[in-house]
Amino acid sequence: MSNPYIPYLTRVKSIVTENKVNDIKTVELEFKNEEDYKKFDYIPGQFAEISIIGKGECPIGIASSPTEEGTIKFTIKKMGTVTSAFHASELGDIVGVRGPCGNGWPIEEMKGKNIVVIGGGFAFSTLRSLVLYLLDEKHRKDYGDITVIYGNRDPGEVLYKDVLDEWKKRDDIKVVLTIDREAEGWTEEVGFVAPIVKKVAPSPDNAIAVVCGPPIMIKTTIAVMEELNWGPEAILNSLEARMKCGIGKCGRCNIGNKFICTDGPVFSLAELKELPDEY
Amino acid sequence: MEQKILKKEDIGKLYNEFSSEYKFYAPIKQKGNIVFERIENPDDIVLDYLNSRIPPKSILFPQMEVLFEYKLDDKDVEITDRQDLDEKFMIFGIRPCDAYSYELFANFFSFHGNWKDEIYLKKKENTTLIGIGCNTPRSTCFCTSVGGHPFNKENMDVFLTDLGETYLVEAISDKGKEIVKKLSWLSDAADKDVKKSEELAKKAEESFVTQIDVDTIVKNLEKSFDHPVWDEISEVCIGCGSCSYLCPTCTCFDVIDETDQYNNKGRRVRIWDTCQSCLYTLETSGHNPRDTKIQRCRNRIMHKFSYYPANYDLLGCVGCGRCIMVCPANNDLRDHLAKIEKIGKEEKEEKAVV
Amino acid sequence: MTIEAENKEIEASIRDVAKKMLSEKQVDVIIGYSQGTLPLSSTPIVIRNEEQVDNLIWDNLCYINLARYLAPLMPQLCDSEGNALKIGIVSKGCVGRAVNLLAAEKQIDLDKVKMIGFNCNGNVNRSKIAMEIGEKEILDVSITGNEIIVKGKDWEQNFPYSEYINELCKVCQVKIPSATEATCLGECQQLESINDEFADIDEFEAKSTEEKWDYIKKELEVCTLCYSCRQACPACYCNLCFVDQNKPIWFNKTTEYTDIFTFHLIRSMHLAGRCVACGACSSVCPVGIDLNFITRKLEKIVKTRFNYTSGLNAKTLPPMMNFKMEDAEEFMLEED
Amino acid sequence: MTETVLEKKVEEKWEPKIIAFLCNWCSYAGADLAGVSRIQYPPNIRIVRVPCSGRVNPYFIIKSLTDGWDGVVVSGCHPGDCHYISGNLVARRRFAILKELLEFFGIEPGRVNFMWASAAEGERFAVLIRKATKMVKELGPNTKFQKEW
Repeated sequence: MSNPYIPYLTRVKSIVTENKVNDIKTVELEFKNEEDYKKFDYIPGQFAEISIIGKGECPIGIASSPTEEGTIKFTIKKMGTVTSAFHASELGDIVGVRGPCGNGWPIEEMKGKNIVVIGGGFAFSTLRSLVLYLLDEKHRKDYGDITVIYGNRDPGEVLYKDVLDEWKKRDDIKVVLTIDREAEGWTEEVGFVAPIVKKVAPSPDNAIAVVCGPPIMIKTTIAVMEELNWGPEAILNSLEARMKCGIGKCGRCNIGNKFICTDGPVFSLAELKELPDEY
Repeated sequence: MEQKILKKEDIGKLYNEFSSEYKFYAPIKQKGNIVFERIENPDDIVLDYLNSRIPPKSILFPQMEVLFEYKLDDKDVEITDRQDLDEKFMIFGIRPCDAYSYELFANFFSFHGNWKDEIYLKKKENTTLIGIGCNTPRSTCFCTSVGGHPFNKENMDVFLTDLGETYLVEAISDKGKEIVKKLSWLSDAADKDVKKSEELAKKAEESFVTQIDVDTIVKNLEKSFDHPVWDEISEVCIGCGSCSYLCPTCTCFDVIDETDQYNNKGRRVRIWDTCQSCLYTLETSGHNPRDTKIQRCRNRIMHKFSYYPANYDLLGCVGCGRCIMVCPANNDLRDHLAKIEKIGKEEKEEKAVV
Repeated sequence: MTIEAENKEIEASIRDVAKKMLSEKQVDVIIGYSQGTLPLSSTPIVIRNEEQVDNLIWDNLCYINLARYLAPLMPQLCDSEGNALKIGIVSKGCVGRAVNLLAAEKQIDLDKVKMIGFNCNGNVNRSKIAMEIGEKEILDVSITGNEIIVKGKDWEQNFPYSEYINELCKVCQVKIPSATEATCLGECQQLESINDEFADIDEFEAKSTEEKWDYIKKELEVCTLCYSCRQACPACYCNLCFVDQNKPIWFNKTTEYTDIFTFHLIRSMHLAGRCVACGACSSVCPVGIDLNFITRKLEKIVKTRFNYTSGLNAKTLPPMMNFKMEDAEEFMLEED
Repeated sequence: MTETVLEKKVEEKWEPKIIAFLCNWCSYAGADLAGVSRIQYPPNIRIVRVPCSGRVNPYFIIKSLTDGWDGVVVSGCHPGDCHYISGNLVARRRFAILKELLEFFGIEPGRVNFMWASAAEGERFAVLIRKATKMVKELGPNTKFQKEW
């Protein structure tokens, strides 16, 4: 019977700047007391309402995977009041975390299937959590082969370079990076995500695709995938909306009668087609 | 369970009985409007009123409610939870439609996600409702069309029927039985009083002017999301949101942090919000899924008459008619519902004609 | 001529002009007032063809300021590509002033808006009547002769129109929009402007600071910050009001008197020299606050200091947007 | 603030806290000149430098009062020598209306003061600040905007 609006208190353990333009940072948070961390059991794809007490709260996808013990990571782009407060925070500052919220990627349903992860721009945080979870030695054997296609505007914007390099070294995962326009020193693919997906042409049978990124990229990628006759229930994406409570009470993140924060944020394309076009 | 009689002038006695143990709320007149306020002096209670301007939702879900308070000292934050949640409320003079709206609130606040809004639910548990039946419903009331009734006793603890000089007192819930037991000085009700209250109930039921066929509306709304009827419905709306402020079943709220930086302390507060404001769904990136008033007016009606039935197979409207009375542009909900009801029939007529 | 006869005549002439305008394609749509579903109310209506013209009415219960729908222009008044239609607007004095204000502030362009001006005979003070009737339900309101007849289930009450006219309409200085911009009905003469000495405002200002603070606090305390007054005001057309800005959060929206005081004072500052005294803010307030008491103070300041009445024509800049070298500065702190 | 705290505060030589918005080109330099030439003026003001008196948004003034400051002073260049030509002229109209509205809403007239002080008038700046501080001191603490925490 506890007040659901009171956050767990965590301390900032490390802050890593992810891109050259220095407006995206990954903040690593360590829980002040242990039992809170145990209560905070989450799956990849879920988000949390993190807050700088005194400034406000905002919903951010959890970038760390549950397999990374001890701390949780969030990737935050500097946009509004609260995110700017995050960018101004130093080590040891207090951050409130409420959650985990949302339904997260269906890791049970994905068992025994091939996984195609398509990410664009800085919406790669929950995908990083998913791929790290899948590659963990406890879970890798439950899943088929994994393909990651990750597009960005330019090399400076690519997130999690260290983790991506590790994945490239492994043989049980195929990583395809692309940038929109040619840039010197870039050895991999060039072009928008949709044509690259057509080139890689992942096969739809016994496979689930996870698409996350700016709305334009999602529209074009889904069109391509439908040409490669992917079924709508096999394509999942994670939606974003303005949220204030994150636990289905403040009523503003609804599409039709579904709340993005509790019935989502992960929806299959089939579900999205039933919902009214208002997101 | 035998009924009792409460004389109107004894309400002061009833107040003194409970004002120490309960926070006593009753309808009073404030600047010409009837509102539910905590009262100190029983003479302020207004008895001959149709319904309050601001719904009694403002008692359990006040317009500004503290979620928690915090103290900031440079590297640490100390959070203190609400301490006042076990105070007991007593609401006198609540109408059946508003009492039912508390049930809708409790249902909505415990339905989505695996968190329940403990603040509201605990307050609701500590609340005793002494309601009064509506002898003279307004022409804008339509509770009988949405499953309610002017003498609906279910959600009350003690139900009073206004017999003119006296009230017929019926204890409904066990909380109500204890209340009536405490009021030992009440006289027993005679059969003629009980008969009179049944007549009043029947007379009130027949006096309803507005009849709305809600089932067709719910059915029509499922497939009329992009129907041009929404342009007409939202044409003269000025987007003020008073309809949602004064609606007993509107639960949306905004959360803000209010910090007193001079004393390094503050509080996280939730305040009423309305889906009619353009900021309601405006994302920081600038994208706004509902940025025209057509979409916003549609969302309010769909939420109560389509999403509520789809999620909880309850109706999100208790038919109190406040949104009709308060609308500055007199954008009448009954006209909108009539237009939505006709959607199915027009196509049938067209089919029949062609 | 009784008020009722005036209303009938105005109504008939509005319908003729509207029919003519629509048939000659001078305008695509006309915004006017139509019969409300509740007594003591009227509903704005947008009519697009001649058959609908008979819905247009005029009586003394048409209180909404129709210029509200022009800025920001609502989608229903734009064509498919989103640019503005040619709009006819039924303009009592203050609606005409609001259209002039919006034109002076470049929010609308006047050749797309045609005003149907007429000799406005004022609005009823709805909250005063509702306050006196109290809790009994009003079923019908009609204006016959010079009286407002209010009927309930088994009671009836008459109110003399001259006493229950809206405070602002009593001292209204611009009964009709200035002749140049409007096609006027009947003889279009500008009534000699009643010099409104703002007697009640002077009397209030003579009070002590404590009395003023207590009076205004008692009046504004019940405000629920629902912003209906802002939404109903034609001069409040900002798409992001200072109240709603969140980068940074300027304004804490709690319902404590500090925030209510700040909201109403800042909004009044923004209305100085722009408010057209239409009374829409008071008539839409769900808790019945008399906001006109503050707007009349604004009018008095602007009248006495800059001798300016807002919305008289679409050319002059409102006082807060220009200045003179020799403006009065008696309030400045000086060495004694 | 309960009554007892109020009286206690006034007796124990309570010092008002006044916020001063000084225009960068004239009044700020005037204050600087007062300091350099050792002219004494009460230390109650806390200076906020603004590019021009025209930059002072009425919201700054009201936010200061509601945040608990006891007085507000806004100072700019004399009309005619504004660095931005018309900054102070626009501000003058705004202050005229704000001052009357504040009085109308029931704020003591002495709390909010506007003045012109050029860069060469260090002495005048000090005299006016002394006068403003004396006025606010007589009015006592600003207890009108207490939020119940």
